[in-house]
Amino acid sequence: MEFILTKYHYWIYIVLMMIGFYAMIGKRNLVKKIVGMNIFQTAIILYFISTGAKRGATIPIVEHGQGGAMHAIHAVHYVNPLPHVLMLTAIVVMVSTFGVALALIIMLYRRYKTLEEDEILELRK
Amino acid sequence: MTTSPFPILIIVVPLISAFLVPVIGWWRKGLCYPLVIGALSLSVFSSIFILRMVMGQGTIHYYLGNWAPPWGIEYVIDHLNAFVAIIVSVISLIIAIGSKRNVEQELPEKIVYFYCLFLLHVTGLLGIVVTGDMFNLYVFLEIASLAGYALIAIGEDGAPFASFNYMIYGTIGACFYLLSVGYLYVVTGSLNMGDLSQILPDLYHSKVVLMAFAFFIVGVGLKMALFPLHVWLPDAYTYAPSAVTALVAPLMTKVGAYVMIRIVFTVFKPYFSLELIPATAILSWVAIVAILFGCILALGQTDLKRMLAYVLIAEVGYITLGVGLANRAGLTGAILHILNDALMMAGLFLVVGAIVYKGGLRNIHQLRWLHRKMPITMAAFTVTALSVIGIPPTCGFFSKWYLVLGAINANRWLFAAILLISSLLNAILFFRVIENVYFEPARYAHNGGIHEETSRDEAPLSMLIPILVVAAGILSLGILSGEIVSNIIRFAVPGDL
Amino acid sequence: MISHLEDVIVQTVGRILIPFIQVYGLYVITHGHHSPGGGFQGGVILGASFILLCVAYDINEAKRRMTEKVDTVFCSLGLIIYSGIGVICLVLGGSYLNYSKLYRILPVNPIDARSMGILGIEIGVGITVMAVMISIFLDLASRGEHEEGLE
Amino acid sequence: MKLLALLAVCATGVLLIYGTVDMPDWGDPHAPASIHVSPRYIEKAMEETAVPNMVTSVLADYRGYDTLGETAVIFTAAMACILLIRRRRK
Amino acid sequence: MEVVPSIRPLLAIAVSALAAFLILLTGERRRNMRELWTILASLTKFSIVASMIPTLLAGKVIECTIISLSPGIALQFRVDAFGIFFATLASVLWIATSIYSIGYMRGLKAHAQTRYFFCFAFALNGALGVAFAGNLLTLFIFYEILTIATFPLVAHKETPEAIRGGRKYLAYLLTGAALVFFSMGLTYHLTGTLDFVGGGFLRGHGSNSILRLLFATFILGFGTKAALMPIHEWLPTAMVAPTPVSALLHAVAVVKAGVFCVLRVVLYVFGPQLLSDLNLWLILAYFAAFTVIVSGMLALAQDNLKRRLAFSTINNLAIIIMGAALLSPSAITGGIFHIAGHGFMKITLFFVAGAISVKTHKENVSELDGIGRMMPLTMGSFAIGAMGIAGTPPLVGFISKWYLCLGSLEAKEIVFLFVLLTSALLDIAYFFPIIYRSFFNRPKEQGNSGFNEASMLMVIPLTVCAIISIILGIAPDAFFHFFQVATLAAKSILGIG
Repeated sequence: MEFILTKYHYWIYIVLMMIGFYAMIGKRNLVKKIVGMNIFQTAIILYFISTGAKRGATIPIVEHGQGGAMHAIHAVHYVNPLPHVLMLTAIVVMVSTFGVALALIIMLYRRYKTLEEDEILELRK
Repeated sequence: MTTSPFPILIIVVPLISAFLVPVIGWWRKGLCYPLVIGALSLSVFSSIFILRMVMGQGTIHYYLGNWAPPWGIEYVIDHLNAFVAIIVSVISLIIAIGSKRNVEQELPEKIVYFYCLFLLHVTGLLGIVVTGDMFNLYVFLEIASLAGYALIAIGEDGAPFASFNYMIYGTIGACFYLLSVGYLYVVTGSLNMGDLSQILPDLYHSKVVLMAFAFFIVGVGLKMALFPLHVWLPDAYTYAPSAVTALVAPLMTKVGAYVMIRIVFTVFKPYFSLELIPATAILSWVAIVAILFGCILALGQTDLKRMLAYVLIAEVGYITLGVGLANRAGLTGAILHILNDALMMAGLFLVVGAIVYKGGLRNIHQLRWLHRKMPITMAAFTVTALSVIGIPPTCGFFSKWYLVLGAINANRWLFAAILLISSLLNAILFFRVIENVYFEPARYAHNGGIHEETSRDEAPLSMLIPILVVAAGILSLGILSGEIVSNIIRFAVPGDL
Repeated sequence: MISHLEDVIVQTVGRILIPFIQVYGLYVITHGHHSPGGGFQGGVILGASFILLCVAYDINEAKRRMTEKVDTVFCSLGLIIYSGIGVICLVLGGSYLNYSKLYRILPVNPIDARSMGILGIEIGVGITVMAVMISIFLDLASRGEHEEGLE
Repeated sequence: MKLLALLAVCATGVLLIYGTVDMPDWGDPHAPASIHVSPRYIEKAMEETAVPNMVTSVLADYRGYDTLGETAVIFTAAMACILLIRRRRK
Repeated sequence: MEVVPSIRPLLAIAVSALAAFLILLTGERRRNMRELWTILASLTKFSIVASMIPTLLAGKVIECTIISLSPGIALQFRVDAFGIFFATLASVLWIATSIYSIGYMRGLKAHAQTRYFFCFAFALNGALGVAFAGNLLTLFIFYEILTIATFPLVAHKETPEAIRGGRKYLAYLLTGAALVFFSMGLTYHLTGTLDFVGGGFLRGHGSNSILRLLFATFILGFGTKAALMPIHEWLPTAMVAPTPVSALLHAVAVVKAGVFCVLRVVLYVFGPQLLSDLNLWLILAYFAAFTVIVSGMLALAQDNLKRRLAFSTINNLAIIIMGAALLSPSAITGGIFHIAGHGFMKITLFFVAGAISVKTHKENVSELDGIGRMMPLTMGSFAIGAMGIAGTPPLVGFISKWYLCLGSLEAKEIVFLFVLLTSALLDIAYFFPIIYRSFFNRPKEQGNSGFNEASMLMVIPLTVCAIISIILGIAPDAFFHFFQVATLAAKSILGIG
């Protein structure tokens, strides 16, 4: 019980990832594939952010700005900033991939007038 | 910690030039190409300089932003990186020169953005090679991949779809990689390769680390088109523009192989990959299947480019086999084969580019007369083909030699047999083409060797010189391989093997 | 192609809102030191203001304000600022992106020089992100045929 | 095909969940991630970079090179879109 | 045995490579120029080789190390008695063949003559490399060069059957090469070195079973080229090649190189001692004896002159190998000496066949009635060559056979004595009818009887070869000290004196 309560969040992310993963390799519609891609990446981002969490800690910004240096700062009071940083990067990467994917889809639509993988394969023959 | 700027120049020069290309492109289109060449040759120069530094004073650490690892990002350059970095920069320079005419012919009004992405792709590959930080590697992997998707998509009909599949698989690979980085991060709290290799040995029995390793292999395997995960490769490389294929085919898979070697032997110690889990055994079996699969499917192709794509899958199998054998000789063979295969693929695809540029057809049954039309190109092609088959003294023979030695040392005689069989299959493959190129129909025999049919129409010099350079490299590196092994690769192979 | 709809309300509201959005975007960029935010977030907000312009009026209106050429130049400009700062650090004898060396050319101590450097690159990032967002939006929304307006 | 995909997905998911067994609990302040590298960011960021927002300081300074990379990534995306679908002006 | 460092071996090899490229550059336009290069190269090559003989006779060894190919293996030329023997033979016969092939090719107005002469020069390059190689890897490199350079010669006519012959040739030889490759790797794995040592260096390494396997793979590998019986099939098929090529293939370069390699392996890698420990010598000897008898019988059945000669070649090669396998001093001497003797006699025979086909376009034995009256010189030399092969005194064949018989007596293996005698009878049986027909039968169709020789460019070489084979029969040490060198080699192998 204790085990489940402390680990279940990981499983939620993994289930999300798998939904996305299935959409990427299972669905035949290109847009659905891309949506799956986003779900996958978002789940990974959730996972990373969760690794930075600490009970009873606040956002990683020193209170009352410049004065913050005056009194000591303890690591336990602030959540781990590193995952946030990494995920900012990952989000940008995700957005960029998404943009390129949409561009490709527009190209494909221009050429084949459809976005169903099967129909495209038909037309390619 | 070194303060010499060369480690960073390898990356920054092409990167900044990539940013400059669109600006200059708006102003003077003609300046883009010289800019690309200049940037690439600068990074060639600095990577050569780095290699000499490494050979002089051992591994180089470069702290970006002067933050000591594991807090900051560091560049760690040992013999392996320096070696691969030189391969990447030199090959990309050669390709940039050799494919100029192809670009002008195939994508006339997209030159500016093409060269921008070309540079970004090369930058990404170089960044992957020299970095010492897991997440930084991911970022540059994405730069390289995005540029790659776009470059492939502008090819002939069918390219966008192939590129879309490539993007789906590539993204899955990248996601798995990122996920494994996360798995390692959650149990170690570090992203730095050196730091990880310090921390991990205590955690080798943790399930998290095991899964992380597994997904690293899958992710990297997707990027380097290792056998079951190769599905995206043939279409993508067949339909891409010749210039792009010539750039991506030699480099992307090799860099993937480099990342695999890094992870299996540096981040994780051989102790983990060899003793704790049968990773290397599995890898070598997969590699064997890949080799046979690639060679046999290549036999079925008539499109020269597609055939070479399948050959490439087999070549990736060779490198993986070297990794999987996990002994000195095998890994030496793998690292040497990274160089040789990059050269051979560059040569072959440059030749294909030249044929296409001269309006030739890519179907291997329509190559007849080509040895009269473009004799020099075809001579270079023959040399390269012999090297792929593994005929001494070309360089392809020597990497096979080390691989066979490795297989015998590991008492895997079956693998040695398969290696030899595969080189026989390659022989069938390429002599089929060579016969078509050189031998004429019987009706022309015995007429004094005078043929009016085809006049000589050799590829332009800007293509010929790179092709010849590659061919000469293949011949000379074969003889020099002993030197390369004893001076560079010997140190690149981890000591505890 | 579809003619852009002449809706007075949307256009007026857009015209009023856009300056505020842009100011807010600048605020987010520059105030990234003390509050959540920074180059990406601010850049996206700035980009969004232009996108609102495109939606409210039409694409040519937006391109009158910022042509493709300027847009592309901005894309590069931000990154050139960013990597340029790194190169300056290199020239000043530090390692790449070691902002503390900037104190030699800025009237501050090395610690604050880092803060300055961070501000500089945030601005660079902001510019690039804005320009990229606009460019991608225009390309995707108009399928690359800019003349024919949005769909 | 779909069945194969489903199997692959389930296998992956099971493996991933198997991996999570050894992971630290949620929000555990003594998780390796919270005690190995990050404390320095939290405690030293202020006096080392004079930026109270640690995320910004890590993003732009400690790991500033990543940020350069990611900016390059979206730049790549923009160039890719232009290369792929922008048409010549007649 | 003192070692003389010298660059002459390298020069001797490089000459023909250089010539090959000069030929390529000269091209079809200025054919006299091109042929001049061939002649010059062959003369230079011979003089360089001849200049090394005195040093050898003084009991010294010439060595020339170029570069290290792989840890413990160098690209090294080491000229010992055995090597110089083969080298002399090859370079002498190249002179004859090149003069002859000029006449032949011009007589037939063959196409692609540049390619022909280019490959010819390159094949010689390979042959000399094989002769001078100081270790297995160097040997293998030149062995492969020889194989590849001969492929275009075999398929030169470019008729479908020629191409088929070429394919078969490649298939057999590359498979053999793969086996050699494997055995080489195994040898290196066992001993850590590949340098030839008179008397072998494998002794005391590895278990007997492994050594037996190694021997089998080696013999099968090199045996393909030496056309041992079960794997001889490519040789008769390769008869589609132009006659000078067949002459070169059978008398000198390819098959002799194969025999040379087999002897190298038997005597310099395994060594008599080890072979007699493992009782492999007897197996090999019986193997060879079987080949001798069967090929002799098959030769009887052939009607096509060149095919008949081909089988007689197989027969004689087997005799040589048998001599080496007997491991007794006289047998080895005889075997080695037979390499030269058979070389001269067989090349005469092939030249004759070529001359006939150029002159009268007759290929089959049954058509040769009365040809002797038409071309007495040619058929006279044919008679000499045939007698020599049959081993009638005072011809060179007699000497070698005599020593072989002595050897089989020394080895106390009377069986092989009978084998030799039978083969001699068979030789007479399949050669005599030809001589009889050509001289004593009346030609079927009248008219073209009367003196009508082929062009002098062809007649002179073949008569010269015939005369040489007489002289060598009377004075085995004439000109080239063949006999002395052979005994020297035998002694050095068996470690006597």
